[in-house]
This record gives sequence, C-alpha cells and structure tokens, in this order.
Amino acid sequence: MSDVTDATTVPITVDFSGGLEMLFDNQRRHSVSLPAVDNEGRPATIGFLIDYLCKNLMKDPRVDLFVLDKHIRPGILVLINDADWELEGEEAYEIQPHDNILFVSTLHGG
Amino acid sequence: MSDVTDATTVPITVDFSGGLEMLFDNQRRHSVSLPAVDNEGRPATIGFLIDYLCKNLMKDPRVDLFVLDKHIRPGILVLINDADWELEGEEAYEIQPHDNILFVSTLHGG
Amino acid sequence: QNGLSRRLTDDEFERYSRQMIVPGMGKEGQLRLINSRVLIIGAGGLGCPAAQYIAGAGVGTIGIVDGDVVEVSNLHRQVGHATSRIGMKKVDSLIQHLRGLNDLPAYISHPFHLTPHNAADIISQYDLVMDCTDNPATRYLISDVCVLLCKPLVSAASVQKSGQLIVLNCPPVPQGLVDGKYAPCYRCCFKKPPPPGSMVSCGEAGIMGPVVGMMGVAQAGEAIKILASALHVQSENNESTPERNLLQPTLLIYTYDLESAVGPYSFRALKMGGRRKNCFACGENSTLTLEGIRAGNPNYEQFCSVPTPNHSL
Amino acid sequence: QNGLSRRLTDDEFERYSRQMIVPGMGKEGQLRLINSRVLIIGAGGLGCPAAQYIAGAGVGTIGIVDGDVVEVSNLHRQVGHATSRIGMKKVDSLIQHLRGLNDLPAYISHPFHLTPHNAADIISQYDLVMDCTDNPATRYLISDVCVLLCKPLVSAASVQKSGQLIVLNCPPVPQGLVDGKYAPCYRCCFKKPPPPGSMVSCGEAGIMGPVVGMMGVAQAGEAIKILASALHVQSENNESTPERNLLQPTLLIYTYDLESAVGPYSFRALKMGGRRKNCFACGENSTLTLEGIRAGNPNYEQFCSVPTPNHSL
Ligand SMILES: [Zn+2]
Ligand SMILES: [Zn+2]
Repeated sequence: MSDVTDATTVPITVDFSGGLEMLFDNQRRHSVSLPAVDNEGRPATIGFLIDYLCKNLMKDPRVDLFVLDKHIRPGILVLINDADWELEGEEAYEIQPHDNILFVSTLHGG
Repeated sequence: MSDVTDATTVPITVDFSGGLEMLFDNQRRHSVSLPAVDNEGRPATIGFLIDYLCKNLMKDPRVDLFVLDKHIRPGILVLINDADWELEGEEAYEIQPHDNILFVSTLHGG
Repeated sequence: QNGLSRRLTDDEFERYSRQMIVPGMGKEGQLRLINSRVLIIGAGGLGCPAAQYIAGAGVGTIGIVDGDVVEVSNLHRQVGHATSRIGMKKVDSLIQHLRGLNDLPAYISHPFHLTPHNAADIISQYDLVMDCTDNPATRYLISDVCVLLCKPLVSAASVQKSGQLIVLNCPPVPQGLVDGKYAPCYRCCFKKPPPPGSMVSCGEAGIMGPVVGMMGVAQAGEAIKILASALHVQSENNESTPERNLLQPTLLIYTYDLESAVGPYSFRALKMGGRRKNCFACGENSTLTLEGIRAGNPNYEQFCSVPTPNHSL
Repeated sequence: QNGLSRRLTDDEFERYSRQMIVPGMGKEGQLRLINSRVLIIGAGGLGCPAAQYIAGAGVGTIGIVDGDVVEVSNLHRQVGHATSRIGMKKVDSLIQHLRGLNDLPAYISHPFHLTPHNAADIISQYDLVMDCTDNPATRYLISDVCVLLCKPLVSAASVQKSGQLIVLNCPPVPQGLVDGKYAPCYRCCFKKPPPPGSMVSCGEAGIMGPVVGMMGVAQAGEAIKILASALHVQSENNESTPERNLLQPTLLIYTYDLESAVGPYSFRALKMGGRRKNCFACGENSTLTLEGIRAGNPNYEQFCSVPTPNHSL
C-alpha cells in the first residue's frame, strides 16, 4: 500500500469481498489515489469513488454487476472503515485520507 | 477508551485473551494511561508495562499466573499491535502512544 | 420458569458436564438450553454442522425444515447425511444422525419447504430461528415472519469461498416500535435482493465444505449463547445491551483463500445499523401482517425475481 | 505425478462436483486431494469436525491416531461419535462415521496414543499432519517429528471459550536451514510450555462445543487449501510465498463470549515470526534427531512437567 500522496489526490484502500473481487482483477485489496475533487471542484464522495472505480479499476465489462442506474447495485453492502455506509451518509460521505472502503456482495447460498 | 492524555502518560489499550482476562477483573480490554517514563527516567518499555500491570491492574492475587521470575510466564504470548513481540524487541520495546498490547495464554486443549 | 428450577437428571449431568463447567454456563445456562425450542430452516451445508452442535449442547426441542432429499453431491459439505441415506428426505436423514449423537432432545421433522403459507405456523412453535437456507426469497420470508412473531434470528450464508453471519431481531421488539434503539431485521440490513443474474447458488457456483461449515458452526455458537444467557429476553433496563453487539449487530464475513493460509483479512467484523424507521417489515409504518404473508402479500418470488420457484426451500 | 493426470471416476466427479467448480480448485485440485495422505492426531473435539470435512472433500488417505474410547461427556462436542458407540475406541467410532459419509477414501486406524517411540513411524506415512491433541507434551512431540520428517503441520487448540489456529512448517525445509526466510515450527512460536499449574484441559476447565468445532473446521479448511494448491511444495522461486501468510504465519485466535453476539474482537489475526535461528528443533545448531526422540531425548513429559503421563495422546 503506497502512501505517496499530494494535495490533489486522497490515498485510500478499496477492498472487494463476497465475489466482487472477480470484477476487479481477482484482487481483494487495491490502493487507490483518488482525485481529491470531482470535475466540478467538489470534494470526492463515495458516489464519486464508485464512478471512478468503474472507469479506472474495473477489468470486467459487466459493469452492471457493480452499478445499476448510476447507483451501487442492490445486494452490495458498502462499508466505510468497517461500518455500514448508512451510518456515515451513504453516497454523500466525503472520502478522508486513509479511509478503507469495502464493497461486499451479500450471499444467499447455504 | 478514553483518550485523555498529558505529557507524563502514554495512552494505550491492553487486551487479555485465552483465559488471562480472568486475572484482570474478567475484562478483556483495558484503557491504560501508562507513566511515560519509569522511576529512573527511562522511556516506558513493555517490561515496565508488565510490572505496572501487576501492581495496578491485576485483581487476582495469583501473580505467578502472569509473571514468573520477573518475566512474563512461559505460555503467554505478547503481541504489539497484533505482531509477536519478538518482531519488535521483546521487553525492551518502547511503548508508543495508542499502542495495543495483547497478552494471550497459549492453549493446549482439544 | 418451572423448568429452570428442576434438578438435572444423571444422564444430563454427565453428558453436559464439560460445557456446564464453562464460566457463564452453569446449571442455569444448561437448563435454559434444555427448555429452549430452536428451528433450523435448511438441512444442508449450514444446517448440518449447526444442528450437530445445537443437538450436542442439549437444546431441548429441535425442529428442522427442508423439503429436499439427500444427493451424493451434497455429501462433501453436508456432514450430517450419509451415502446410505441418498434419496431420503434431508430432514429425516439429519435427525437420524442427531438422534445417534444425542437422543435426549425432542426432534421435530418438517419435511417440506418453508412457504408463505406455512411459515408462521411453523415458526410460532419455536423460541429462536436459524436461517440455514439457500435463496433470498426464503431469507426475506423468514425474517418478516420472525419480526411479526418476535423471534430472534441467527442468519448465515455461504457461497464458493465466502461466508457471512449475523444475529438479527435480538432481542425482538414489536413491529413499528422505533422510539429508541432496537435490533435490526434482515430487511434493515439488506434492503433489496440482488438482481437474479448477479446471484449465484452453491449448486451453480460451488462451495468449499469448510467455509459453509465454519458458518454453520458459528451459527450454532450464536444460538447457544443467546439461549443460554437469555440475550433474547429484553432486560428491565436496556443499559447493558449496546455492549452485547445486538442493537447494532456485527456482520461477520469470512473469506477463504485457496492460495494462502489464514491471514489478517480472513475474518472481518462489520458494524451494521439498528432498526430502520422506514423498514418495510419492522419500521413504523409497516403494513406487513401474517395474514398478508399467508395470502401472498408481499410476493417474495417476484420481489427476488426468481425465475423458477422450485428452489424456494 | 501419475495420479494427477488420470481421469476422475463418475463417482468422484458427481460427489466432488460442487467443490471442483470453485475457482482455484478444479480437477487438478481435486486430484491433488485424492492423491494426498493426511494424518489427524486426536479424534476428539477438534479431530471430529476436522475429519468430517477432510473426508467429505475426498482426501484419498486419512489416518487417525487416538488411544481413548468414547465417553458420554465427549458427545456435546465430539460430533463424529454416537451414544451407541460409547466405550468403542474413538478412532474406530470416528472412522465408522466417516465411511458412512464418504467411502471413497482409505481410512487408517491408529488406535493408540502417539508416543516418542511410535511418532516417526506413523507420521512418516503421511503428507500433512493435523494436531488435534489436548496436551502440550504431544504438541511438542508432533512438531519436532514434523520438522525432522519435513511435514507441514496444521495446529489448533481450544479450551473453554477460546480457540487458536496456526499453520506451521509449511512449506517444510530441512532442519538447520536458516540462510533465508523459512516457516516456523511450533517451538519457534511457542518456545516453552506453560507451567503445569497454569494449564487447563477441556476436562477440567470445560469447553463450548461450537468453539472447538470452529477450530476443527478451520483446520480442515487450511489442510485442504495446502494440499489442493500444493502450498507445502516449495516453489522454484520463493517470491510469491510471503504473500501466502506461511513464512510469517498468522495465529488466529477466536474468543467466544456467552454474554454478547459475535463482535469486532471475536476473531484476531496475530502475526508470528519466521523460523528462529536458535530454535531447539529447527534452528541451525539443533541436535534433535529421530533416533534421539525414539530413545527418550528430549523427555517431553519432563519438559512439560505433566505430573501423570496418562494423558499423553
Ligand atoms: Zn427491519
Ligand atoms: Zn523451530
């Protein structure tokens, strides 16, 4: 996990679990230097991160297994530093340096 | 976990596991404000912490279940921020603010 | 209450001695287990190991629901069945194994799938429910009925190399109560099912035996602690409950990696929220009723868009 | 090598299909399991669930060592036995259960305690060892022999409400090799046993079934991944091995709390060191030999100061 940073990016780690790692090069942990602000100059949010991941990190063409109608698809939990993102403001949460963002596909088998 | 601190103490958390919590009021996690230096003015080490715990935190008179011959008793692992203390210098390791020190009794049953 | 003050029989005392001497269990915890009624829904990869430890621990009444029969492809992970019982109803096969392990509990066979029509009748007979099923439609149905009947729910799931476990609706409080902190239901945590195309079952995607086994054993562990310590019984003062990880429960996720040994990220504990005010099932304006469910409202199959209803366990 | 290129039989293909389709397993992983020989030492609370999943997964040759007989007080946690088999040797009782689950593997019964005299003869017949025993003297003996015979070791232990798991000596390298990073043995991680007064066994201190069950299933999971992915075979270039959590392995600790649901500290992953240069068993000046062990040197009972030798399994 590289910690190289500058004023214009935010260093974070992004994890995938429950099978979602298959969409991201079969790698469960990624170090990401996220642009600190979006195209319109607003601080980077989780919503921006999700869009960024689709455009820059996803290796699989099946984007709709991750995003549907511009939102994270049903059946995926988003965790900010191991807490459900509902506790933190969901898509509007502003990413902080060294945050860990985890995407987990909920399971139903048994 | 209180984070109140001043220059003369180091705030740390101390955990006990594998049955050792029984010696410490049956509580697995303790917030400790450790004196930053020992009686002779040297920075607080793990060795100093062990002595401090015996004198200040242990509720059980059976000290020899934790310390034997002034050293941690055989069969107890010491972990500094979840790494075996052998990787960190053992008793000589100097405690840093917000360190987590874990004492685990090794198990043999099955 | 009567059952909690009786003496243990010699048989019980000898059989359960090793868990009764564990600090916190004692005779009181053991009698609570003996007086408890647990429903295990699903006698597959989760239900088999879960049932072994529920039966071993001496839970007094153990019901099992499953409409499937034992197949040879189950046996790498469904360790309560046997080659000689291929073709037998899973419920009967598993109960046969459990009786051999411990014949003191009463075993109740429900050898058919749980459906919106029968769910309330079955679940109402028990104190605690273990969701060991394999499809989202049944998971939402179980949770909804547990909310309406005020039953704690220990839920687990597993596919391929991943597992998940969470304790829900514990302690249970009536539907619509939102003036304080309460434990969430399955819908509070998992609002919507994944679209059908993104879902994988153990049959299609495969499953490693020890992964689903870990989750099943962990489920038994959670059920035993709830019943033995009466964690599902609302205490007079609510003070101590937040420390019990129940009102904002932990979702445990297990990630098994064939390429590396157990490591720092094999287990992760994720903090979920409490009861949601606007939850469809337990929230303040919920219109969910047992009568509605029985009559087909909501339509679970449609909600989960499962194309074929033959996996509705 | 021949065994790895053969076709699977129809029986094998059907029985193992659900784990073979898991990414990373495949036919190759399955054939590696079928061609493997695993020794489970101890048929108790760890050995029973471990053996169920080892047998279910299709490991081809499964040896079990235990000198004890089944007692009623075992059955709350030793889920591979049965009330009707009380008094039978545990090894034979467990193998009877495993054969019922899967009769394709060869089962080898070693119905006696592991001793310094017989350990090397038994362990040498297998590819991987699972330490499911209940006392420190045997744990040190097993590790020492595994070092000398170059066998990977999956070790677990459990008492009351705590469990521990670690993969040791994997991939195994010859005793005395210290010019690089190598995996530790049991003595590297646990230099000295606790003094006798501080130790507790499951008989004295008690044990919750699901706790020891979790550890046993996890042991099976680690053994299966090692064998299926050949993690115990030294790769040509050592590059990738550090990421596999083997050279500085993780000690997994599980803490079960009767008073609260699964939470953030239920599982902890602790980073241990690698092979120690001055390790008594695997270090550069070690004088440990198989002949010495067989002749009583070191004296394991004395090292662990166990007062009575009747628990020497
Ligand atoms: Zn709800
Ligand atoms: Zn060593």
